[in-house]
Amino acid sequence: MRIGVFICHCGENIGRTVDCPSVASACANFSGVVHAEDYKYMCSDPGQNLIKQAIKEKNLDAVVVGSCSPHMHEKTFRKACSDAGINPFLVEMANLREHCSWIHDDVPSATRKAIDLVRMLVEKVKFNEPLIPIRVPVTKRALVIGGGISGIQASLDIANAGYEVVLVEKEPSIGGHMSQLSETFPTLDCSQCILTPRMVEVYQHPRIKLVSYSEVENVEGFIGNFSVTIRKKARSVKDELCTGCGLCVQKCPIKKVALSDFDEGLATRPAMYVPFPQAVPNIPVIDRSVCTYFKTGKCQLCKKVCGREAIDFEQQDQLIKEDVGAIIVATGYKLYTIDKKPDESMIKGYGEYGYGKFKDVVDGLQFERIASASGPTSGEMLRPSDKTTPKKIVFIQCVGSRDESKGFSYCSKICCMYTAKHAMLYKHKVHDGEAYVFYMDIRAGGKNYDEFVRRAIEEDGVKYIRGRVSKIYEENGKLIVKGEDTLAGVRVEIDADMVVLATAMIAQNDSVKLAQTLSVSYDKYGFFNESHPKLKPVETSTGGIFLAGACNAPRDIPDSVSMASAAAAKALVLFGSDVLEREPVVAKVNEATCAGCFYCQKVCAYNAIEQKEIKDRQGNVIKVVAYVNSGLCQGCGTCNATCPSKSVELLGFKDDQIYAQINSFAEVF
Amino acid sequence: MNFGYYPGCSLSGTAKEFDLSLKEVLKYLDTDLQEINDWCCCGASSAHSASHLLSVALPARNLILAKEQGMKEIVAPCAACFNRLKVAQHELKTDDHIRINTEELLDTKYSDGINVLNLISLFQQIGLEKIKSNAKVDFSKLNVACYYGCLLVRPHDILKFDDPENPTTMEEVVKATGAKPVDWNFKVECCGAAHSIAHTEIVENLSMKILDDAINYKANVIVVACPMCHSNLDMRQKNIIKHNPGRNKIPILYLSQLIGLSLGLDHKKLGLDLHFIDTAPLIASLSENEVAV
Amino acid sequence: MENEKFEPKIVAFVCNWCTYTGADLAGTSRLKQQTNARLIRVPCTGRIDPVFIIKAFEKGADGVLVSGCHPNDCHYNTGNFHARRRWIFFRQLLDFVGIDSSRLYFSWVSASEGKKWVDVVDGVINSVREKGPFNGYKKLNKEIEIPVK
Amino acid sequence: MENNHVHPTIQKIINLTNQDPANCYQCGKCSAGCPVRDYFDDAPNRVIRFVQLGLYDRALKSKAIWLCAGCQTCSSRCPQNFEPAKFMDALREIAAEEGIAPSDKNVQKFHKAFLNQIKNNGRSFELGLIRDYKLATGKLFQDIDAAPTAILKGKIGFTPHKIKDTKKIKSIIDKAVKGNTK
Ligand SMILES: Cc1cc2nc3c(=O)[nH]c(=O)nc-3n(C[C@H](O)[C@H](O)[C@H](O)COP(=O)(O)OP(=O)(O)OC[C@H]3O[C@@H](n4cnc5c(N)ncnc54)[C@H](O)[C@@H]3O)c2cc1C
Ligand SMILES: Cc1cc2nc3c(=O)[nH]c(=O)nc-3n(C[C@H](O)[C@H](O)[C@H](O)COP(=O)(O)OP(=O)(O)OC[C@H]3O[C@@H](n4cnc5c(N)ncnc54)[C@H](O)[C@@H]3O)c2cc1C
Ligand code: SF4
Ligand code: SF4
Ligand code: SF4
Ligand code: SF4
Ligand code: SF4
Ligand code: SF4
Ligand code: SF4
Ligand code: SF4
Repeated sequence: MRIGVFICHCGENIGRTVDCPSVASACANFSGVVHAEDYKYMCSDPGQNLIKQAIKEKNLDAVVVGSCSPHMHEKTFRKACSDAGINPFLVEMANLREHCSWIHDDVPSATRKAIDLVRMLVEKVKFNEPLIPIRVPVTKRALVIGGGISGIQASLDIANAGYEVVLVEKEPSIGGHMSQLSETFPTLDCSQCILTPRMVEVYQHPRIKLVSYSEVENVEGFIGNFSVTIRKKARSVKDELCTGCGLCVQKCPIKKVALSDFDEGLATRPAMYVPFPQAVPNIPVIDRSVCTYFKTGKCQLCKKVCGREAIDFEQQDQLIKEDVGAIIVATGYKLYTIDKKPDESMIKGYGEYGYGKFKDVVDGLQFERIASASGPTSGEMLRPSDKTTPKKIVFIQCVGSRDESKGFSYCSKICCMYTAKHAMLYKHKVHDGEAYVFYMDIRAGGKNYDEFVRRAIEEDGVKYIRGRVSKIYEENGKLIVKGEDTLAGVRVEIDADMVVLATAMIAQNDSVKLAQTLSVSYDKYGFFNESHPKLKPVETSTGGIFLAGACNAPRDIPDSVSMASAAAAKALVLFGSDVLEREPVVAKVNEATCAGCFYCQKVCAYNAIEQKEIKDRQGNVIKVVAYVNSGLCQGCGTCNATCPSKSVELLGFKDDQIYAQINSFAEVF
Repeated sequence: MNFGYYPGCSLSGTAKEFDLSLKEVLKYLDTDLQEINDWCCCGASSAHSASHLLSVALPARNLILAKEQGMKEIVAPCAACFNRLKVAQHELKTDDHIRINTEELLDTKYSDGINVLNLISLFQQIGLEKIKSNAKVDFSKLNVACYYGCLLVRPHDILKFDDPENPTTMEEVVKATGAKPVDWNFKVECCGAAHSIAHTEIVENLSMKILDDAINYKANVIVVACPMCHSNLDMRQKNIIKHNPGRNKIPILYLSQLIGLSLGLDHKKLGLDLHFIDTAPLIASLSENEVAV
Repeated sequence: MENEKFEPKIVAFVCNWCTYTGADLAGTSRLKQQTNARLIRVPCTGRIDPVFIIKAFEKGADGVLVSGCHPNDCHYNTGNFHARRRWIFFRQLLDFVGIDSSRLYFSWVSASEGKKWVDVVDGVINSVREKGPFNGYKKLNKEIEIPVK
Repeated sequence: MENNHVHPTIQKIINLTNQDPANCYQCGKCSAGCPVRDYFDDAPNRVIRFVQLGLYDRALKSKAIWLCAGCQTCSSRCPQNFEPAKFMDALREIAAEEGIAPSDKNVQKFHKAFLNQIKNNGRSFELGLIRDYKLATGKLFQDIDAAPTAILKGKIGFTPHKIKDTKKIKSIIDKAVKGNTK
């Protein structure tokens, strides 16, 4: 190998403490080094030309630059050498500035160290191989999972940028939780009014394919090249024929059997139903568990009235396949409910609040439905038990949140805000009513958020009491709420007509399963993990899969929407090029020596290692070996260090390259 | 069936009728109790007020005795004793420091392995079916408020007995007698227990709230499984009424007495005459419906 | 040679994202340190094969330092957890092959901890200087004459 | 749980209860549910707060630690898995050890009388207990209503049940209460 060494003075920066000419002349004596020189500013144009010239004149095939940190100029020198015909991965940098001249004073020892540093990389570069950047083609199509406000926003952004989107929604309609809300903080604008136009836009968008009442069953492939299997659940209605006229729903005699999920169990719905009037798509579904036909074989009234013959009792689940290049997960959250003991053996949960036994103790979403003009009470403040107007209402914050013993340790972040909103909405409707809020801290960090809470207190006269509630019980038609005001140091007992619990926002039931299908990591609560909490908040650990909204952590609408747009932007960055180019610093398996133990597979955090069958000519499997999917490999090298037979190596940091450095770190004894 | 028996101080004193009725009922249900020889007080709330170590050492002594006397399962009908025994067991098992100090204090080695039952779990073991099939008195009009108090259910992590906020095991036993448990609020509220003597006024106040709620939910009787609960609700009730004139009385029975009644056992032998709040009217109203054997 | 003042030779395996960058920061901040350490840059502490360390001692290192991202801050999610798990068993291995395992040092230095890096490096150098040279393998080399590669 | 940086009183509490007062985040749920809270000078969460702030004296002199009924309502509902009931026990023990006069003498006298009964008999003997307690507090007539009825009904005996091994019990109590070094 013909190696060239170039020592940079960096003006005085290196030259002051390191005797650069001596370093260069010492390096000239290393075996394999055919050229060594020093220069004032290596990264300057003349400096780079010096290297290019030497490569040509001395016919160099590897270069070591002794200058600043590779984080500073590795790209510069790789490019210069590449221009001169050397593979960029045959260039190494010795850090003589940050790791030597700047941190030492003594010239002789700094010079000695500099020589060592260059020698180590000269030895390493002898084992470097030319590498070619990995190029994978990109399918410029996105899958969005979950049609809440986050999924809607992400879909619209991508589609408006000119790319196709497949939007998969588990429920019969998109809209998510936002469609259930009455009015939204901090502006108190009507949720449906701002959401519905976007739902319609999704529906009508030529580049968005909406697949509702469906779930993602399987995902294969890697960034730029995913193949997704979607299960379309049997709706019992042919969506291509249905016009959404709603006749079937009107005619269905099974009116009051099932509790409406949309109304949080406060109202009933027929067997044939659309979740809410503005549903998108506006295509009904038969709830087979309550439909008379499915139970007894009789009825079919819906079928009789449907002029479009859209009703299909025999419909089966359908599996459809979609190829996409990026995936955005926007599956949202659910609410912690107190109406059961979460774990019989441990008995956690809020027995002291009645385990859901009191009808007039409701949760936040139930209150939204009561407050909503389209809700079961048409927006009139009526309590569930006897439909009277509650004159005294108590809100309790942090139920299930910040509660290690009965719920979850985290703060749900938005309940302080929605509680203030609820109390205001209540006061706006029941002027002579009294509203109390039990809180521990008020977390209203957001634009105009604290002002909003202050308004509830100062303008609407909501009484905030700092302390947790210990017990709620019923006495003579009142709900007795026993709390403590820790500021005054007095016990407070309120005989309320209704109690609203701000229960925690928690992960969806199936989030862990979905995370596993997608190979993305999740936290101990079941929320999907971002790749880096500060700098990669919408990426996951798996390339090409992004997160939006409350599936990542409790989050309000503005944050969900920003995150969705950010995730869309990340997908669009991916779609910006036809092929993906990545550093070829990835692991590679030597199939001849691999013993098939798959220790490597266990330690890879990116699920980059697959099993590959090696077959003989007759097609019989002779052995199974590891195979690194370079689309997924991030180049950490953990597999390399783990493999007992040294059969998987990280290119650019292979064993012999590192041993070469170790062997030469000091003059050999 | 055969169980070891740790009566505790109350059952050999103020709660005589608890002891009487329990033995009477068990005799009927073919169950023997073998009293731990030379048992001592479990220390109740006074021991752990004075010394954490003492609160473990006294129960430990009894557990060791039981083991030495060949027992595997012991019944502690008093909820306070049950609680102290279980908590001590737990600490001895999980905290080496405490165990070593206790062994040093008692001069004996401690080894785990005694199963401690409370009154309710005893009846569960015997079998509710047995109670149901032997019930002779029609209890269908009887509304019962089951009162657990603090010590049967807390701390849940250690006792692992029933839901600490809304327990239902006593209700199951009561249902086996044919009576109707009421769903009320103060099943596990504290009656003031230990302050019965030092702060009578506190106990009266707390007990009054419990009595009120039971009456409010239309209970004819409150059933308890703890002598301290009983004395606070029964003995103190007289003064409560005196200090708050015009209040209704409600009789307080031990669970064992209720079962005994349903089995048609002799009232005197069940100690039903030993209460401060007269049980006679309640019993009279029952016997009107008594079913012939 | 033997009579010269002992200057320890330290090999430091550092991850590219946190510690290497932290060491860069020490440089840009001109934080002075002793010259005894030689850094070997790897993508992640997960890449470090325990044999590297034995090799370093064999090649004359008097002390070895391994430094990476703080737990949970690993650029590669779990790489440093795997590394840590390996080290637990590795210390025993070191003792077994005759290397005083107290000559192996671990630390977490993030990209912003330039000062911490200086403290770690100087700390390790001073500590090894106190221990004196590591002669185990040098003697061994003479005795059984393992040819040095 | 040993830590060099904590105050000895806190360390003692940690040792006695296996929990660190720092875990309490002052939500007040313990106080809200405490049945005796209205008789306390300082609510349970405040007593914990005093300790968190290093105001040990105020904690050890508070009435709450003596009036706490040990019902564990607080412990079973604390969102932080803190157990104020254990904490109260520990403070009582520490107060006694440090010779701090109890701010509720009745309770302390009751416990003393109770332990005395056990010391002498191995079991508690109600008449003796009531006698000792009344003598100690001078509240002779307080239970005048209940006691005679109880005696009449044979519920309170005139002679204590003595167990065989009373000497042993006495030494256990003496050692544990005085010589508790943990
Ligand atoms: C009581 C209450 C009041 C609130 N008030 C306000 C307010 O006033 N202002 C405000 O800004 N925020 C408010 N919020 C918060 C707001 O609801 C959320 O920020 C927002 O709904 C998050 O949107 P999302 O799309 O991320 O999740 P979601 O709304 O939960 O939508 C997720 C969607 O994904 C679907 N899905 C789930 N799993 C799958 C799957 N496996 N496959 C396919 N689809 C799936 C769901 O069916 C749903 O349609 C409130 C929340 C609550 C609980
Ligand atoms: C004390 C403190 C501690 C913090 N700690 C944390 C923490 O631990 N974690 C965390 O996540 N966040 C933390 N933050 C918040 C963090 O600093 C901000 O979130 C972040 O810096 C915001 O980045 P930015 O780019 O929006 O704004 P900035 O960092 O303010 O950058 C704005 C840039 O624009 C330039 N600029 C301004 N006006 C003009 C103009 N007219 N023309 C051209 N250029 C202009 C400025 O010079 C500046 O370079 C902390 C903030 C403070 C004050
Ligand atoms: S290459 Fe680096 S060290 Fe050299 S002059 Fe440029 S910045 Fe300075
Ligand atoms: S299924 Fe038929 S009747 Fe029902 S909404 Fe669709 S078109 Fe109308
Ligand atoms: S067949 Fe089922 S869905 Fe249709 S109208 Fe009858 S009950 Fe309703
Ligand atoms: S946002 Fe407010 S109410 Fe919700 S958990 Fe956090 S502090 Fe509690
Ligand atoms: S650890 Fe090595 S030998 Fe085992 S499967 Fe992976 S590459 Fe093959
Ligand atoms: S280098 Fe890291 S990411 Fe790549 S295959 Fe190996 S363990 Fe997985
Ligand atoms: S309930 Fe727990 S956290 Fe809350 S104040 Fe009481 S001890 Fe502290
Ligand atoms: S244990 Fe003590 S402090 Fe806790 S609730 Fe009961 S009486 Fe109150």
